[in-house]
Amino acid sequence: MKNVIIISLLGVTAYYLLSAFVSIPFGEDFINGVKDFYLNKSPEDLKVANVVTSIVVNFRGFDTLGEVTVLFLASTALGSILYRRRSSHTALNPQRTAPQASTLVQAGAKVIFPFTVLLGAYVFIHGHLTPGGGFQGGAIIATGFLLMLISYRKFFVEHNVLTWIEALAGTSFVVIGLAGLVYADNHNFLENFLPAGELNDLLSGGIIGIIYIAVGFKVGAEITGILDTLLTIKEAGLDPEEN
Amino acid sequence: MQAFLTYSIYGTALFLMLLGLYAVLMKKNLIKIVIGLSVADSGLHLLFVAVGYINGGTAPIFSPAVAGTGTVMTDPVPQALVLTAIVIGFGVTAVALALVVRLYRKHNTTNIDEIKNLKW
Amino acid sequence: MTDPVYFIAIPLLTAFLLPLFGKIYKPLIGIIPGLVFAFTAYISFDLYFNLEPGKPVIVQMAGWAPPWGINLVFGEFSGLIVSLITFLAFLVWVYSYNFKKVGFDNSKKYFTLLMLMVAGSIGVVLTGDIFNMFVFLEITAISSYGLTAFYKGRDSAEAAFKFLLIGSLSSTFILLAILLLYKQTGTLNMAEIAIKSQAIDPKIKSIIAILFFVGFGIEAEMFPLNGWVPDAYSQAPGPVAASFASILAKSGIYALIRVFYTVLDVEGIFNLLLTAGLLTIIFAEFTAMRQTRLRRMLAYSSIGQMGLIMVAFSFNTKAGVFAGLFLMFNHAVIKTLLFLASGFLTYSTKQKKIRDLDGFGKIMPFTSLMFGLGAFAIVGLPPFSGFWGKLNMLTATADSNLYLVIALILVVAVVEIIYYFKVIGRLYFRERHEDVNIQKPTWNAVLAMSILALVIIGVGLYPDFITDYLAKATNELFDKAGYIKHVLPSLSLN
Amino acid sequence: MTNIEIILTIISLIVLIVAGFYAVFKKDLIHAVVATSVISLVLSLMFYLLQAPDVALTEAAIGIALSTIIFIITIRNTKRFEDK
Amino acid sequence: MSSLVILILIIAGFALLSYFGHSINKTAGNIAVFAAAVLIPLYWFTRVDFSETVSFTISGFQMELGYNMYGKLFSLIVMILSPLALIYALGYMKDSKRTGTFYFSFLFSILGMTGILMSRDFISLFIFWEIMTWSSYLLVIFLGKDVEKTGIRYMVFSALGAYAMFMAIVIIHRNTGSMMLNDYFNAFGNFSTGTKFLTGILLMFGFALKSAVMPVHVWAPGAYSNTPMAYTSVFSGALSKMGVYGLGFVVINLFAHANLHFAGTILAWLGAVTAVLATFSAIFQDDAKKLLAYSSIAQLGYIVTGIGIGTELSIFAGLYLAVLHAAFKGVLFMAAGAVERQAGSTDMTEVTGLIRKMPLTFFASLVAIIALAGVPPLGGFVGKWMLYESLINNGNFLMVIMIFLSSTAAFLYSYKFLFGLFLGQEEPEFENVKEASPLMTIPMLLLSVFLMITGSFPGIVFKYIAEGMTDLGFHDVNWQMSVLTNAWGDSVNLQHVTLSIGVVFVVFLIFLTWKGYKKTYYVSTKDISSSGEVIKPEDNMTYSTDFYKPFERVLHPILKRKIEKYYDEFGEGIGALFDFMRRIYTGNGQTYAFYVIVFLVILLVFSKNIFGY
Repeated sequence: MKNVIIISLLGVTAYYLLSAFVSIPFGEDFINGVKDFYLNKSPEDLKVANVVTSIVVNFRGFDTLGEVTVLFLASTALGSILYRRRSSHTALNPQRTAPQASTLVQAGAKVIFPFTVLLGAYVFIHGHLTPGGGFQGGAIIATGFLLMLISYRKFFVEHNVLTWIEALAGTSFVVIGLAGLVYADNHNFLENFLPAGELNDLLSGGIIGIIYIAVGFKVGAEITGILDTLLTIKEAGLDPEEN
Repeated sequence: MQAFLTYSIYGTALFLMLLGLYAVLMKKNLIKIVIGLSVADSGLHLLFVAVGYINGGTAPIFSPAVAGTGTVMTDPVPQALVLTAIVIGFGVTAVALALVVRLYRKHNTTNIDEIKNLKW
Repeated sequence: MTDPVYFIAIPLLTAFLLPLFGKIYKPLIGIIPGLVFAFTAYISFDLYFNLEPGKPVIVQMAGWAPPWGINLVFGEFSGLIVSLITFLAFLVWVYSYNFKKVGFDNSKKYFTLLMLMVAGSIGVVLTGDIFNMFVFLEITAISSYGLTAFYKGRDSAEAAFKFLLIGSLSSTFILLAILLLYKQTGTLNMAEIAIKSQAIDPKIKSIIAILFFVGFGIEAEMFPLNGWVPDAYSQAPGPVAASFASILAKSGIYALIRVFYTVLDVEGIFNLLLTAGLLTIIFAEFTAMRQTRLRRMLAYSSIGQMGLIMVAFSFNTKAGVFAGLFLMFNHAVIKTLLFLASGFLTYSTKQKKIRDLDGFGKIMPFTSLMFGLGAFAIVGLPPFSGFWGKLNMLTATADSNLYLVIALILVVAVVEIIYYFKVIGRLYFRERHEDVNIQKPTWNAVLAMSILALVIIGVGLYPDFITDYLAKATNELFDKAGYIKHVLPSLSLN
Repeated sequence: MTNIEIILTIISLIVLIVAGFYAVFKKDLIHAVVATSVISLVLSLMFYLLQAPDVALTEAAIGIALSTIIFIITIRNTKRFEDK
Repeated sequence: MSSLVILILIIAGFALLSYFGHSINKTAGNIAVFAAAVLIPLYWFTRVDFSETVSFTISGFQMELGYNMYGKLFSLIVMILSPLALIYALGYMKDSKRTGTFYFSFLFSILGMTGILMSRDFISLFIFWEIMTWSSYLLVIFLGKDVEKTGIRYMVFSALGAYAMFMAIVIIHRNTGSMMLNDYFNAFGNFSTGTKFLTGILLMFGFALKSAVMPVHVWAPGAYSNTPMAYTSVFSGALSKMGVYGLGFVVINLFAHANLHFAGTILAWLGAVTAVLATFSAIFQDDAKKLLAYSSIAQLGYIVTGIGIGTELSIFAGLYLAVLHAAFKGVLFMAAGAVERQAGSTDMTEVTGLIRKMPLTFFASLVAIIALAGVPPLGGFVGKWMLYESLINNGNFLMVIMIFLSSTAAFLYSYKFLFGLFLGQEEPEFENVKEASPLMTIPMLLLSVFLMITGSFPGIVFKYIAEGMTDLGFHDVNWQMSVLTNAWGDSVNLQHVTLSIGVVFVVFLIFLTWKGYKKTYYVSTKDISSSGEVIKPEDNMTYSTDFYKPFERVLHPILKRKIEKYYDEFGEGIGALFDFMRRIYTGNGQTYAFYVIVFLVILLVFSKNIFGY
């Protein structure tokens, strides 16, 4: 009964939403808006080949700051949700619940790990040239760490280092933004104050590349932190602190 | 063809979204609910990208091959937005799962019907 | 001149750096956020009081003029709310600065989340870009989830999960609406959407409006979207509940009115808002009356107040908006006081029931006095600030010829009086239970509550302290063409 | 879009729907999570087809790998099967 | 600064002073209270300029303070009764706890009343009204008895009344664009009929509620009897008069002048019914405080009747009764308080025979009771005389009968009060009761002296009433110092009446003393002859037990249908409804999500109607 009600409710929703969406057909160039400006300015003024990157980091860089914050927030919130009062004891000897992976996996992980990290680094360094960027690169790096975390029970991410990377990467994003207030022409937050360089050059795009590197570090560190938090949580069962 | 694609892509995206919502509304398992949220997010992301697509457009990257040729490019704005949305969705999922773990430890169940200490 | 971007950049910067401060010297974790809150409060007041009349401060991000870049608008309306938020955030910090219960390591997370929540709310209020507003709303929401679940040993995770569930629906709807808007107008800048929205097909526009309405309504605690509210308010730490009432709900209602007053041009939404507001009031206040737990009661009362604010904004008249702003101010200040006081009142009671509070007036005189004062103020008894809000609200209602609404609001106010005065009766005029142990309020909590009490009494005795600012904010909100002109000098509303 | 792309798109859409059903209705949560991972995979393919390589890359990194893994970690910390 | 503002500030200052004084130590606080009791009326009588007005604008609303003669009349009540009650309270509250809160609330309620009487606009009227309400609420629940029931009931009804006024005020503002009372009175004639009724009835409701008119009187018995007696004298004597004050200008300024007499008539009928029913309820009370509370309601009924009729004479009578009621009910509540404090209870089935222990209290009560009953030679008689005359002139004979019935029945409870507490056998357990302290007896005696004077010289009150009535639109009201006349030519010289009754009384007293003094002997209640039936120690044999049993049997069917019961049932029903409503919040997150979707779908489906495209 409830099933029917909900399906019909969702059906009504679907009808209205679909009718709104199909009003302009798929794939038609209908929008006369900001996108043309972005498509023009990105290669010309910013010298950034990847327009998505230039939007994400420059035109709408403020969103990205928010986005990085969301990840930071998620990792902090995760910490605050899963913290333990006497964490000092367990921190010395944290137990990961994962069973030891097979030797094959371990060996493979060891080989793949540096390449993954390198790939991630490549992705975010070339964020303004090719598809990908800070988020993707950071996520890839985190995947590499994930591989290590699940292969080796004794592989521990140094929390201090993570904290530093997180803090410094986030800080440099904001500081670069604030530097724009001082050094850039229009004195705006996140405004580019470095020479733009040449299109399709690695050192093009001014602060975009730098910000994306910061984002990459930040995202990588955050996600690794999230995974580490989730992986070191205690084994299943009732938590005495909760009751 | 155009109309068919319009309906099929938008329809699938919305369908995926509403399927996720269905799981949120009907499934009793907390993890299933979170899966539902994530499926709904996926549908939404597809919708975003589909809206940004332009017939015959290339990816909005001025690689040396494309630069200066004046090719049509897809709309980069929804792509940029969906990047943000994906990351935000990931963050929310992570928090939700952490909460599920907390709830499981307190109530020893993942059935949402049994977790209602707070009511009225 | 101060750049409004500091309101967001500096809390973010501090949040990123807070772990490092903690490594240098632990107590810095408690002190630094306070400095940041004090600083933002200072610059917001500085900026707000030095605002040239009718000329909002507009900054653009990354050097791109709107509509291409994101812009922040610090006008008389948004500036007022930002000042209110920063002021209350500072007081919440003062209240909770020595957060002994969990130790510094965990209070680091608490302060980080709190700071980000404040920054997110300020972002929602300041931003001139609809998607950016969504991002900040998410920041606010996720930090609220974290804060709600902060304490263990309560049902906080349950509350946070419900909050998250509903919050995710909210963000889904808002994203859909933004996508539809973008599809129709090709822009995300609110001023430009405001121009272009007149041309949107009314059918699609109504769907967009509904999606926004539901999405922001969840944050604004609208009935029936507010199931998460009582749980989250009652399970979060005391100061957090206070900041939910004063900051989170405010940013939700701000988003709602900004979108419907400035961005979208839909007339019918106001009747809808009126209906929803009335339902919110009725259900919330009537439910509040039957509550046995103090914080839950306050939470429902808070929902009721938000409903009243919605009703005030739904008149779409200057008097209504003025009253709505007055109510927002009152609700923010008074509810904060009530939650802060309730934090210590229920500190050592396990169940947080109202009947555990018998005779606390004797053993916790100051906190009880503050609670009593807050209760008097929130039900609108003179000479406290709540009265003026209610008076303006009712005259605005009468001016819109909605006599039945007046009657309803007043009947509900009677209900409100019943449940608040029951608590006061228990606090002061009952014998206390045996073996109650209490937590004396710390000096900083006393300070925070005293400041709030002074504001309540001061505004109550002389409301003209704030009415000028509220009137200016009202005018700015109604000056849609002016908003567009300032954001987009080259375009104008035709 | 070329014909091949269209066909690929349609196949992807079908896979999406099937995987979606699988993810929502499968009682074994690990299977359901794998299905969401499949959704992400197909989605990232579709993004590529829709000329959004950036998004495709992100979806691939986050959706396929990270989301899935945090789900699996959570499931291992709780229960694998949905109640009847 | 204006003297009016200074007056307000002085009262507020004394309130804070006594609060903080009491939190330092009792003596300091008491000195502050005493100073307040002396200085506030002193300032009012000597310094306040009654022709002065203060106007200011707050939050866009124009406000104005200033006395008129009508307000001054009522202020007179407040300014005489409250200081006496304050002084009385110093004795009465000597051993209580939390006296700081008590005096703070007390003084704030005086502030509220003073403010009401000098408000010339609705906003300040409402502000002071609310201040009065919450301060009196704090006093009603002060003793912690029955907080949930009486206190909440008082607050709910007060709030209902206040909010009815509030609603009227905003509607008036909407129609006149002004908050001034006078603007409203002037514009009233031009309102549409609906607005006339809406505003008038709402205002009337608010004021009638404070003056405890049926059927909204249910807050009064509990509130009057649960409050510390020191305050109840003001509560019943002065605070309820605020309702009368308001009714006066609503009925006269609006209804009478706009030819809507029937609204006043309805009010008068309600007053008469209140008088009858409350009197009968009073008769059967065993607790002296409850008895006085019902008696207060009944007396207010007369006053309201007088006001409601709306002729010159009836209003004159009503206002005169209002002044007198303040005085004699003040004394009676003070006396009840004195008995409560000295003997420990006011239950008339326990406390008896205090006449020798507390002669001064007895004397004051006797005077007050005579005034209350409307017997010559004291002032009550004058008021009744005028009231009857006005009713007869108006042709409301049924109402005359009702008032007469109620007056007659009032003798019964008057007698019961006096007899129950002061006369009858002396119980050994009250052997050690002493007369109350001078702080308590002096205010009572002063008020009873006032009552005796009004018996032969009602003119000293008439003067103020006549002045006050000019503000209600009655000019050149006739009055004489001590001669009552009526329309059909009779006249009574009150001095002669007093003189003759006084002579008779003295002669009788001498006779009694001479005849009966030596034969008096004391018996306890158990010292009686019984035939066959053995009296057990636990049997209550006090004189007052089942005092009016036969009457009670007759009237029981009428009185058992207490209106409170209906309110209580209504309240319970509402509570159940609320309980049902809150089940919406099921606690299941999924249900909440379901609501969201349902809401969304409803909006989508009705989008066409909502947005009208």
